[in-house]
Parts: sequence; structure tokens; C-alpha cells
Amino acid sequence: MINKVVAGADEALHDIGNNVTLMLGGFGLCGIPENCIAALLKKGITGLTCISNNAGVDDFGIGLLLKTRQVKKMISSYVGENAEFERQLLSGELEVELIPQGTLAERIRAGGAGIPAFFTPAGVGTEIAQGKEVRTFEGKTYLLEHWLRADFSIVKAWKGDTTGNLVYKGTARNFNPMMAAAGKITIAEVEELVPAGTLDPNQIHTPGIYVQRIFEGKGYEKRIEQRTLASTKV
Amino acid sequence: MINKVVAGADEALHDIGNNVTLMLGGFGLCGIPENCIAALLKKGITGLTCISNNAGVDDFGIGLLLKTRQVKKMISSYVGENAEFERQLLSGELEVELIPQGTLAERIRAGGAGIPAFFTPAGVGTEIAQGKEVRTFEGKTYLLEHWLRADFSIVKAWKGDTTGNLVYKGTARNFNPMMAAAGKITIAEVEELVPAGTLDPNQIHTPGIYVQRIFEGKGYEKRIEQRTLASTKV
Amino acid sequence: MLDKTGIAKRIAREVKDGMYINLGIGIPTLVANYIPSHLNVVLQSENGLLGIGPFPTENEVDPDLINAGKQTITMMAGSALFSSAESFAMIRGGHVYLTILGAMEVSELGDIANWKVPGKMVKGMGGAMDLVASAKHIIVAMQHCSKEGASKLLKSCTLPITGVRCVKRIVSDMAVLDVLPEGGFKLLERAPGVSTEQIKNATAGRLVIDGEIAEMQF
Amino acid sequence: MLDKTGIAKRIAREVKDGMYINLGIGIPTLVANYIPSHLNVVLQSENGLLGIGPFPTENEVDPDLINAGKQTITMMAGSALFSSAESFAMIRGGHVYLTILGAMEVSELGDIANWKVPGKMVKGMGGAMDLVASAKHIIVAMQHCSKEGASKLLKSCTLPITGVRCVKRIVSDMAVLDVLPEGGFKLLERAPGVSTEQIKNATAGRLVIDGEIAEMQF
Repeated sequence: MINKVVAGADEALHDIGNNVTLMLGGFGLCGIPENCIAALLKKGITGLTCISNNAGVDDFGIGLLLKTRQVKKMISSYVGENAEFERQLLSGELEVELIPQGTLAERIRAGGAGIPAFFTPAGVGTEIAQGKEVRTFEGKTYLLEHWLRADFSIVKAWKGDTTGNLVYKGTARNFNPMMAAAGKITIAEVEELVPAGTLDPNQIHTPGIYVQRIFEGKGYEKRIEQRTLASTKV
Repeated sequence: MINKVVAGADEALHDIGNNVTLMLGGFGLCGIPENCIAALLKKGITGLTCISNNAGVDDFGIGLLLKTRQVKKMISSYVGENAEFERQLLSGELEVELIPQGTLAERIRAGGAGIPAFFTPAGVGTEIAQGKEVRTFEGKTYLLEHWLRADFSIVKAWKGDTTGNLVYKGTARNFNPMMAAAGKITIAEVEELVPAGTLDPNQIHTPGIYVQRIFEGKGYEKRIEQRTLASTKV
Repeated sequence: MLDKTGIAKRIAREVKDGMYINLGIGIPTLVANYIPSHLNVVLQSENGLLGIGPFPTENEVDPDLINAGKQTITMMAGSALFSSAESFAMIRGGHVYLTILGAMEVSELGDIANWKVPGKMVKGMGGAMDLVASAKHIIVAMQHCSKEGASKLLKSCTLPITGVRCVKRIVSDMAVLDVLPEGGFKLLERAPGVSTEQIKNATAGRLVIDGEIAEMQF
Repeated sequence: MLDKTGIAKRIAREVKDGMYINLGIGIPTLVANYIPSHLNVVLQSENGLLGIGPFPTENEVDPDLINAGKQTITMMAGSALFSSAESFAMIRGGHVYLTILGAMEVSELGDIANWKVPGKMVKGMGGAMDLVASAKHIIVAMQHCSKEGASKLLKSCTLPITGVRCVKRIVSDMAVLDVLPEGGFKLLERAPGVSTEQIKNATAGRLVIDGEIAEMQF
């Protein structure tokens, strides 16, 4: 099998430059590539187009890259959990493209799967439909949506092996598997890196073919946005 | 959770009639729903349109239903491993629609995923392209292909739980997961039926939402088409 | 008039045995608390889970297990986890039977607006456009009027819409209403202490009142 | 002239470290036996496996583990199993770098015909149309001529084609040839004991011979 292991986030991101398009896995702060975000921050590259369902919070996740003005454009379904984001958006410093969450997920899946376009019902009759081809199938109306691909996809998994096979945990899976397949270069950071042959082949979420570089991350914070307990008055 | 358990193949197929469209999981004889095929044979319904990657062999799998003339039409990617199939096809008794394997898999996936049509490069410039919309994206040409759905999808899994969650084994997974999602009614037969909560939620291949009826099958033969050993002279 | 809990309780009565349901953020999330325990239903979280359980105890908290509102949750026995693509395949494919979500406005044709107020900060539509375009049955939880008293059940939406002709039923703080296929809000039930006259005055779109309207029961 | 084993051995030399490869049924399957063991490559089986291993011993035989030719197989350490939809997503998305497959005819523009002979029993294209439409690099293993001596390297295919302008390289029993972007077969190597003149006579499509053509090495 093919060994994809690199030492860490810095080596994984060594050839990433300004103005690239990045996909970053995660839903809210759940399943985000914390090590790589820290390395991007340190590297200081700018003009990034980030495709990510959300944009982090003020002091964590992609929010950190917003604060340092490294992000030129966000392509997301739900944003604005943070004040700096709002300021940059309203002042016109930051471009934002909002896409329905299912359409975003499927456009990324299409990117990895070699499907340049597909029809989906989400957004028909709304401002999302502007400029898009509309077509009716079996009495229901759909929009034509195109694939999304990235120069680099950066994903986070629970376990991974040296050949790049990945297993996610809980709802930290979210956008990571589709993004892994849609990057020209895909970088995976994992909580636990194991030798090839350790993971059950029947239970791989992302086959290693999609992953070019893998490393074991460290110091995961896994911040919680809404700590809601059984005893919490909602 | 919702209990989907039925006693066996006869109960699972109680409301299936003549002239329905069926999806049947499996690749060759690997991962086919043996119990349900036997029950269909016994039930004797006719005029079936079967969507299945292959058509079995003379004396096993869908080949059994061909012998009894229960199948009106096969929609497959690779057929003709058996003499009776060939006879019916050449005599015009059996209709056959051949679809590239990846297009077949994706059309079924689209059926379950609510995507009425998508573009794929397979078959461009060939007779498969006749009558289909052709469009160029980023310099490459694609065909528009439509979803496939079925009145009943019949799949085979390794393990399943009472809520319909399924886990497949080895390459017996093949077409089963997409078919499970593309049936109006999906019937799953499993080698081992376990209580809800037994399977790891992180390792479910087909979420129970896609499955309407499930039962533990018996007497699996799992015939091998090409027993090829390390010592075999190929 | 119903408070948020009242709306959630009334919507819970719409839930039937065997349903797969997606609950939106806000009042819809509260509905889970009032679904009778003898019903077997499965709650879907669009970030990748079938089988949402109760909120966790302190010891059960897992940062890798959240719902679409980013709240920590638990899983029921028999749950399944999956990717966002699979989740919306499930939604788009019509496998999630019922969607319950909030609205800022609903039109008498069933259009819904709930994602954007021009001139205000736009946070995005999240999964709402997919959900309203796909679910077989859509129930809206909403306030009948704005704080200023303006009706939110309109002839046509004034805000940018999330989906067209998709809302089937509305449970507001004042009433339960169906959106008729030909257009119009058909009044089904009054909230406790609310008169038909009050509902008439609070509904800007076409209101259809057929005979005596009973007060809702819980 | 090369026999089937010879063709497979010569194609094995095209395999480079780090490649993901799909091997078709027949001669291409034999290629696996001759890939140098120091190369790290991964073989894909389009029915849902990355990491095909050797054929099993009697004790290892598992009916739930077969390749696209329905032969029993084993898995390498580090393998991954998946559905047919994922498998062809992988193929269609260009993740499988090299496809090696058989052909009945190839045209000088790189069209390939390998799935249908009109008037004879049609078995179907299986995954071949997806593979040839998607892989970055396609090598064809074939006989240069029919049993009757008719060339199979043609100006244009006479049989129904499987894909257009997709074949990059051909390894036949007589030669190694590249399909030029502008059309034409560029002769690269002669099989042992086969003369340039013999290849010329056996090639109906435009043959490009540039200088002295060496005999192939193994």
C-alpha cells in the first residue's frame, strides 16, 4: 500500500500559497481540523477562498483566520456566529456566498465523484435560483447546480491509517468525507494514526485513495458551542 | 425507535404483485437476497422489471426467475452468464436494457437521494448516448442521465437491527446500499438480526430510515462463480 | 394565546407513530419534550444523525455529538451516524416524512420566509431550503403577529422566501391552520381564550372559516 | 510475438510507485502477478474494494470477497471496502490513475471498442464505459490482429465503441504504441522477433515510425 504519512500540519501544508481555494471540514466547531487551522494562521497566507459549512466563532476555528484577514471569501450555508465576521461582511472586506446546506454537501460530493452538475429542488423560486437553469421532472421543479472542488481539502478524522483510510466519530463526520474526495490535494489530520491493516476494511468511512497526506494531530480542544445538559432549562 | 421486523421472506413480500419494478442487490452471486428470490419464485408473480447489475446464473440468483419466465425486463450492466437468458433475449421474450455500471450505480443513488438527473461522462460518443442530452463542462463532454427508483427494493446485508440499520460484509455490499434508498418499499434480509442498540451507530452502512421491512434469512448458499485459488493456474 | 411551550405541545400532537422527523432550531426543538413516550418516532439531525436522544448529563457530554443547533446531545439505541451528503440525500429523497420549523412569514399559498431580513445581518439558510423543498409534510411553528401587531400570515411574503408552496400546516400562538391547495388559510382550531374574530383581525392573507371553530385540546 | 503472459509482463513495467490501478478482466488481471514487489501500488476492484490481494488459499476462500471478474480474492493490509456508487465516484472523479483493459479494436484517434459484437450475444459493458471515460491514463492490452489476420488497430473502429479518444497506450502481442493526440499510432517498441515491417503490415490505422525502433526489454 502507499504511505501518506507526514510529520505534522506544517509539512502537510508546505506547498500551500496565497489565493488558493480550501475546503475545511466541520459543522460548527465539531470535526474541524484544529491543527491545520493553527498552521495556516502561523503561515500567514492570505486571499483564501474557504468552503466550509460554517465560519467558526470569534476566537476559534475559521474565525481565527478571519481575524487575521487571511480569508477573502467564504462559501458556506450558515455563518455569522461572530462579530468580526459581521464587521468584515458589512464593510465589504469579506465576500460571502451562501448555499443551502444540502446543495453545498451535494456539490462537494459531485466534485469528488466527477459529476459536473445535477438537479436539486432546494431554492426553487427563491433568490438562490437567480441565473440558474430550472427544469421540471415528473411535475416537480429543480435547479441545476454545479460541482465544487478545491485546491486543498483539509479534513479531520478520529482515526486514520498510514495509507490514508479514515474513520470519523459521531457527528464530527459531517462534511469531512465529501471534502476529502473533492480536493486536488487532501490533507487529513487524525486523533489517532495507526498502521495499515489495523482498521477494519469494512468500516472505513473515507478510503485512502482520496487522501494525499495524513498526520496525527495534537492538543485537540474540541470546543463546544452550546453546552446543553439534561438539567439545562432550554 | 421504529420496529421493522417481519417473520420472513413471505411476509416481507406479501403485497408484491405482477408487473412491479424491483431492485435486487448483488454483484454476480455475491450479496444477493437469496431468501427473497426463493420466495418470489414460490409466489409466481410475473411481468417483473428487475434492476440488478447482473442476471444470475442458470440455476441460481435471478436466473431462477428467468427460467420460470417471471421476468419481463432486465435493467443491468452485465448479463448473459446463462443459456436460458440468452435464449429468451434472442427470441425476443425478454427485454434487456444495458447501462454502464457506474451510471447504473449513480442513477440508483440519485433515485434514493431525490436527484432527478445528473451529468456523467460514461458513454459519450457511444450508442448509449443516443437520444440523450449532451453538454460540455470545462472542456469535457457529459451525458444527462436520470434517476432510477423501484416499487420494491430487495437487499441483502450481513447484520441488521430491528430498526432496519444494515451492515454489509466484504464486496457483498456493492449495489445494496443505493438500492435500499431507492425503493418505495425496501425489504432487507440479513444473516444476523440483532436488537436495536447492538450495532455501533458509527458503523452503519444503511441507516434504518431506508428500510421498511427486515428479517433474518436462512440457509444461505453463497455460491461462488469463479473459485480461484492461489494455486489455480489462471 | 399560547407561549412557546404551548405551541410546542400542540405540535407534538401532530406526531404519529413511526414517523421520521426533522426538528428545526427554536420552538421545533422543544417539540421533542412533548412527544408521547408510547410513540416510536425517530428524530433526524441534518448534521448527520438519526435517533437524537435527550440532552446529556454532565458525564455524557461529547463534543463530537451535537445537533444542528450545535447543542450537545445523546443518541437513542438504534441510532445511525452519517455524512452531510447522506443526510441531505435522505431529506431530498423524501425519506424524512415530517419537517417542523419556524417561520417569519407564511403566504396563503404556502410560501415560507425564514432565512433573511434584508438590511439586517444575514446568517444563511443552513438546511432550511433543502428541508422545505423536500419533506412530504411541513408544519410551521410561528407567532401569528409581529411585536408591532402586524400579521405574519400574508397574501404573499414580503421577506425573501425560503421555499414556495410547501407549508401544509401552521401552529401559531393563536391558532392551528392548514394551507389550502388552492390558497388560503383554513382555520382549524383556536388557542385557548382566543376568539375567531381576533384570529380574523390578525390574519392578512385569505382566511377560510368553515362553521364553528373549536378551541384546541392538549 | 508475445503470448498473454508476455503482454502482461510488459504492461507491468508501466506501473509506477504510488499508483492506484484498475485492472480489467483477462490479460489485465494477469498484470498483477508481474508488478515488482518493491512498488507500492493499490489495485481497485470496481465492485467495491481498494487493495486487492493474491488469490486465496482453500482456507481463505470467502464468497463475500470477489473481484469484478467474480473470482475469489483476498485483501491487502490497509484495504477499504465500499459500495458500487462510491467505487464509480472514485473512478469517475479521476482518483483511479491508471486503467488497464482489453480491446477488440482501437482507432488511431484512441477510440476503443470492447463491449459488443453486433449479431453475437451481447453481455453488456459492465464498468468499461465508466472506466474509459474517466481514468487519467488508459493502457490497452490486445492482440494486434484477429485470428484471420485482420488488423485491430484501425483508422476508425468498425464495432460499436466503448469510449472516444481515450486510449493513451497499447501493448499488443507485436508492439508497444502510443496514440498521438493528433491521431495515429506511434510505434515505441517491437515485440521480440517482430520486425517493423511486420508491424506496418499488421496496422491498418496511421502508423508513425520515428527512427530505429528497439525491441522491448523485460
